[in-house]
Amino acid sequence: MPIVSVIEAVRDTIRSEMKQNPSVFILGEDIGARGGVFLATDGFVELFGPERVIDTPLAESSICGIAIGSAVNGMRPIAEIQFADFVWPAVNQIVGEASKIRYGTYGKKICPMTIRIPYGGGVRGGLYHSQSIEVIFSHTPGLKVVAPATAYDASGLLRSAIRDDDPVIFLEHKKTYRLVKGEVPSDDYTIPLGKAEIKREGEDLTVITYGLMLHYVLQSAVECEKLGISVEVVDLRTLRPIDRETIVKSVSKTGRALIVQEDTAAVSISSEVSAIISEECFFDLDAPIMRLTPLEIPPMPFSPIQESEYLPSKQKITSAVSKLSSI
Amino acid sequence: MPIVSVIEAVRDTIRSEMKQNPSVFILGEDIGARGGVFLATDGFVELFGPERVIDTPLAESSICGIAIGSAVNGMRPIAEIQFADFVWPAVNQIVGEASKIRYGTYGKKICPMTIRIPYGGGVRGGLYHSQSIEVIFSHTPGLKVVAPATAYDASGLLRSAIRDDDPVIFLEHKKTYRLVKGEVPSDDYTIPLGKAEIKREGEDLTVITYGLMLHYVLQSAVECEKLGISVEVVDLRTLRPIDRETIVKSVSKTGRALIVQEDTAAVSISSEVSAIISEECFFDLDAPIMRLTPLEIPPMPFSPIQESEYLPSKQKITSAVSKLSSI
Amino acid sequence: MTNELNKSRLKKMFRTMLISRALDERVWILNRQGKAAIAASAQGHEASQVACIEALDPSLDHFLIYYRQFTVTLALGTTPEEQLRTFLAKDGEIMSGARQFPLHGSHPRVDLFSFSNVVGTQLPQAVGVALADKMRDSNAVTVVFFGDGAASQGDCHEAMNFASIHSLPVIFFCENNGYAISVPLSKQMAVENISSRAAGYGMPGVLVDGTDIFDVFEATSEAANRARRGEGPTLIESTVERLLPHTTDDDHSKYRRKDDIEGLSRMDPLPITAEKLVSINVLSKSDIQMMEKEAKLIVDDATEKIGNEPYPGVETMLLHSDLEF
Amino acid sequence: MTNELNKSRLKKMFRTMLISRALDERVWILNRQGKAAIAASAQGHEASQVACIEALDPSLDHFLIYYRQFTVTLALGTTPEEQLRTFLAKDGEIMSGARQFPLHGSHPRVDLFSFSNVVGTQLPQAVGVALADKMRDSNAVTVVFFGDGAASQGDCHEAMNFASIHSLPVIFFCENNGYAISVPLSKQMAVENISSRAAGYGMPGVLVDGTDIFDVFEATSEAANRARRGEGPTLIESTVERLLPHTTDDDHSKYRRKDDIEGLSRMDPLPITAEKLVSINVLSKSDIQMMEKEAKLIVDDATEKIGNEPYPGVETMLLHSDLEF
Ligand SMILES: Cc1ncc(C[n+]2csc(CCOP(=O)(O)OP(=O)(O)O)c2C)c(N)n1
Ligand SMILES: Cc1ncc(C[n+]2csc(CCOP(=O)(O)OP(=O)(O)O)c2C)c(N)n1
Ligand SMILES: [Mg+2]
Ligand SMILES: [Mg+2]
Repeated sequence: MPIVSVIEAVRDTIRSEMKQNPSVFILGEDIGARGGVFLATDGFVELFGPERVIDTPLAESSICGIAIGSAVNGMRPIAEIQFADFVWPAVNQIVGEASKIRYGTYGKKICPMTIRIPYGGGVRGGLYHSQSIEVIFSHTPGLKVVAPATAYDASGLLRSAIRDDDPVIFLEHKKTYRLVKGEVPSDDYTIPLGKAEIKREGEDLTVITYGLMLHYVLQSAVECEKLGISVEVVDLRTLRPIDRETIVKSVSKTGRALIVQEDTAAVSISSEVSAIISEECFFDLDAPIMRLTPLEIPPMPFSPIQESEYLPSKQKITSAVSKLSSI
Repeated sequence: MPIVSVIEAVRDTIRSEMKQNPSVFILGEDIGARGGVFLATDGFVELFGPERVIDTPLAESSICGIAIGSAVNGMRPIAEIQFADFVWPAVNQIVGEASKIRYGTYGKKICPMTIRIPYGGGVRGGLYHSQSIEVIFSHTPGLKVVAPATAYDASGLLRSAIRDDDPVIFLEHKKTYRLVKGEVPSDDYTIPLGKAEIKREGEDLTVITYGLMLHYVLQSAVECEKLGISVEVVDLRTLRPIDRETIVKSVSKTGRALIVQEDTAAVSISSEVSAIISEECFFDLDAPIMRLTPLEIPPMPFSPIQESEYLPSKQKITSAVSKLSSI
Repeated sequence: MTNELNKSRLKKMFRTMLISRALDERVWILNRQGKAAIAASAQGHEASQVACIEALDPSLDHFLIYYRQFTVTLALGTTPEEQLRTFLAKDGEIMSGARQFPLHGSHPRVDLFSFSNVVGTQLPQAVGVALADKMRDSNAVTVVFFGDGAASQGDCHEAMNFASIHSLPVIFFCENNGYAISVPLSKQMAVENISSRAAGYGMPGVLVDGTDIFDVFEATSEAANRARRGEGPTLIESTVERLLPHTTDDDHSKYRRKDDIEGLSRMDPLPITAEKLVSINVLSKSDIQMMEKEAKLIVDDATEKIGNEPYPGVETMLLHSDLEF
Repeated sequence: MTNELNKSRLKKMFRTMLISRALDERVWILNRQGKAAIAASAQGHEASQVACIEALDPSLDHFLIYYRQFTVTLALGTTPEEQLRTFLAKDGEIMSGARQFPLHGSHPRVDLFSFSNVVGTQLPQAVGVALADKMRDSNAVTVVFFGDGAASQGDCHEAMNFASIHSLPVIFFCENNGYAISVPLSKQMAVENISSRAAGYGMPGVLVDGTDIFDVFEATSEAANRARRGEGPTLIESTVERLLPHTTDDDHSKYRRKDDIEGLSRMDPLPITAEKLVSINVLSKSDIQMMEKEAKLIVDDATEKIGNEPYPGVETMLLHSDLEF
């Protein structure tokens, strides 16, 4: 199997879906001749023409509103929001509108659209090219939210997202784009939305995470092994709906749970995972549920020193694991 | 002390703040001659003139953006969003901009603005006049979020919000406007932001809640007393920052926690409260933390039967309390 | 173009206006009786709406409406009974299963939809609908209705701009009744006419008298032809009066002058249209009386039929949601 | 108006342009050396920016900028050293404490701010700033800068509409360089000029040649006078060329034709301005050479001074946040 980076996996998957299905088209800022600022659609306008590769004006609300209209009218748009930090103007169309179309029309209309959003930090993006935006979407009934961490997952989940009949927010961690590489089959595989994956098996403690943090957690797990702590790692992959079953099964087994995320803690994915564990694993827990997250400040300073201090790191994860496993 | 309704408390407080401080002004849709659709500003344009009571065009993003600009330039705007369901177009200005002004300018600029938002359901509002919107704001560093349940709290907290130097999202449950009445002193009292309140003391179990649900919880607590269960009721009042101390103290005492909210559960205030309890009260807990919330569908059907089914009720709360106290 | 409106079409149009009015009045009464939760009235907008639809093809075109489109929905072929059910939120309500406010949702027979109450969101959505048609070389036109209030929203700007850049087959049909709830035009914009904004997007902007079915029909036909020829969008501003308060929850005497309110009836499109149709011998006065009676009967029948129907119960509540299996 | 620009003012303006250019080139080099994370260049925009500021009063007026306002910030009185520090994110960075991208944040001496990278948000904010001034009867004017790309945002529409309704003292200063990153004007709008939108809001729209300091100065002075007289906002569209790619991360040869890129230097405002100033005897060629040398020196000194400064450390990270006590 070829080894590809996350951005290559994303690019290959969109290309192959566009080739297979004439209803699939893409729209967004600079996705044409420029190929997208991260080059996710490099060469696409030459391949598919400007009708199916639409360079939009700088106007996120309409990018999503237009995607909605076209989806309701039979197309399968993939909208690109250039950076997650710029999705806020489109919240009305996504949270207010797209999420409620199926329910609000009693199933007569559907909105099969994918919104691809590069998010997250650690790339010297400062306050406005580093944000995590998953909370609002993961809270909203009617949306699906996907956040793959590996090239394999990115491809299989993106394919599922594009083929799904409901609006899917597809979050791509921009630091993984080139950093993270892996084997990706060239066949047409899909990964079901809503399923977490055990990325490493272990006995003593479960770490639940997603996105870039998965990689730091896996690195830390190797270190922890040396310290004699066997860590099981759950990669959520989908943030709405969250896969309760996988979380509960793992934590019931290990009796200890640490949640690691790049987003700030208050009212976040980590809160929900903790609440799920409390509801379902109470009698199996041997220690408090712990969360490792940045402090409650806007993500994240441009100063390189402060940026690295902001983010959870392998070291911080290892020391949190050590602490939790000794309670 | 005079007995006033929540909407009267809101109206009286804004009026007195505007009288005391010429920097305070209000802007929003229909707040002038119409007096606001809930009459929160009834008679204000006659009293303060159209310069300080600005009927805006129908454009929420600019309502908040203009409020920001005026706040940074020395005023204390109070913006009204007519219904919570229509705040989504303004998320960019609130979450993207206002929240980061103090931090992003290294404290050189501040944004002392209050955004008043009638939210919540149970008023036959259907999918677009019933929404709870607290999650996104409560997640965002740099914002404060307040959600009073009583007339007394509404007045004291609104006064604090207006006087606060940072952006405050002030959520008024529209069903409490006329339904809920209480004593409100006529002096200039404030209630500090960020402080929950024990609204009823009890020994066996803590119910944590806010907004309209507080009243149903209090009614249920009376019923539970008769069933021999002594319920302590924590009214969060402020959703960001959440008052960890009060929650932790109460749950440490009772050993059991039920969280009741009108908003859907996934990634919500209830998730965060649960996570806080897990982190800090683990060794005091006698039973799993429970959440009573609506099912994960868009809030909330227009059909009256479905609307009442959607919402937590006194009966549902009582049966959840009974169940939890018998674990 | 005008002469395409033959006698039978004109009669049909006027009949729809009468039924719309009769239903509208009934809904208002049902609200006062506590039976309808809320209603926004189309009274004053009937001529504008019926003439716009008459210039289009409901079997081909797409219609994105908002809450004040009572006459539009009837003109498109929904039944008075269906419409009454949307106001009473009864079981089997056809647009949203009584999940939404009246007129929101979509329809199984007519390509008619309105996803939400959020003013202005339908404009970019309509542009997307038209974009899909253009991609598939469909000959359909998309019509999107909105009020003067919606014209202030950012979404309106973004939608018009995109539609014009891509020469999409969209008709932006603005029903300008001079008020966004209580906010008069003078506080909504510093220009006289919304149609004057069209130039800034490179599309034609047309101002029509919304009480004149011929004027509206002609402008809409021309816009539709333009769209079908691939020449792009048109902005039509149709001036009307909102004869009643914003909704049943509103009291416009708080913000409109007494003489203003008293003068509203002069802009009532029903007598205006009746007089025109009589003067060109399409209808006689007695025809009109008969038709008014018929409309009342239709509405009475529907009211009686629906009045005792149940509300949707809890069984259907999770259908078409995340929780459906 | 033009004759107000006396010799010394013209010299000062040209000097600012030269320093801006020298700094800009230096920042680009520092980026290539891995020392500056990212930079958006003002090259091509210098004349437009310096002349706009020259028509205003930095001690009274408010300036809301965006990321391409290198020359504006210098013209307003920030120092080259301060500006270089914003690009290098060094400790003591004056705009945001090195929390934000270059040029974002605010300044302690000049009423200059830019809260975010989110294109278009500054427009309603500027309107709010002006509203506050009007409420307090201040004589200040608020200038808000934005690009052609920002003109497509809903916020732009909402801001212009509100400012005009309330006759607020705002100058909407659009630097139209024909591109939003790679998206050319033809894909951003179906009209020739952004200034033509002004009519739809009931305000004057003025088109100026952004390489001509006299043209820009005159239009801005007039807009400022209008604003101070209480007559409301003006939209100024200043046409310029972006001489370099969008930012140091971009490669414009992917989306601009080769001959287009090669022709850019004809629109370079530095030689254009130099030639004008020589022709009207404000400067001699040797003056210009001397000034260029001086600019380089200033930039060299600043680079040397700042190069080894530390980045902000973790101690200050929580200042001015929710977590500060
Ligand atoms: C985004 C949004 N803001 C506010 C409202 C509340 N609201 C409902 S209708 C309305 C006025 C709309 O006026 P206009 O567009 O002129 O339509 P009209 O009712 O006059 O036909 C307002 C403010 C809303 N539904 N959506
Ligand atoms: C809301 C938003 N969307 C997208 C971006 C990414 N982006 C940064 S600059 C830019 C182009 C802006 O073009 P223009 O306004 O013409 O300014 P210019 O760079 O040409 O001076 C884009 C798309 C952003 N910063 N904000
Ligand atoms: Mg109106
Ligand atoms: Mg540009």
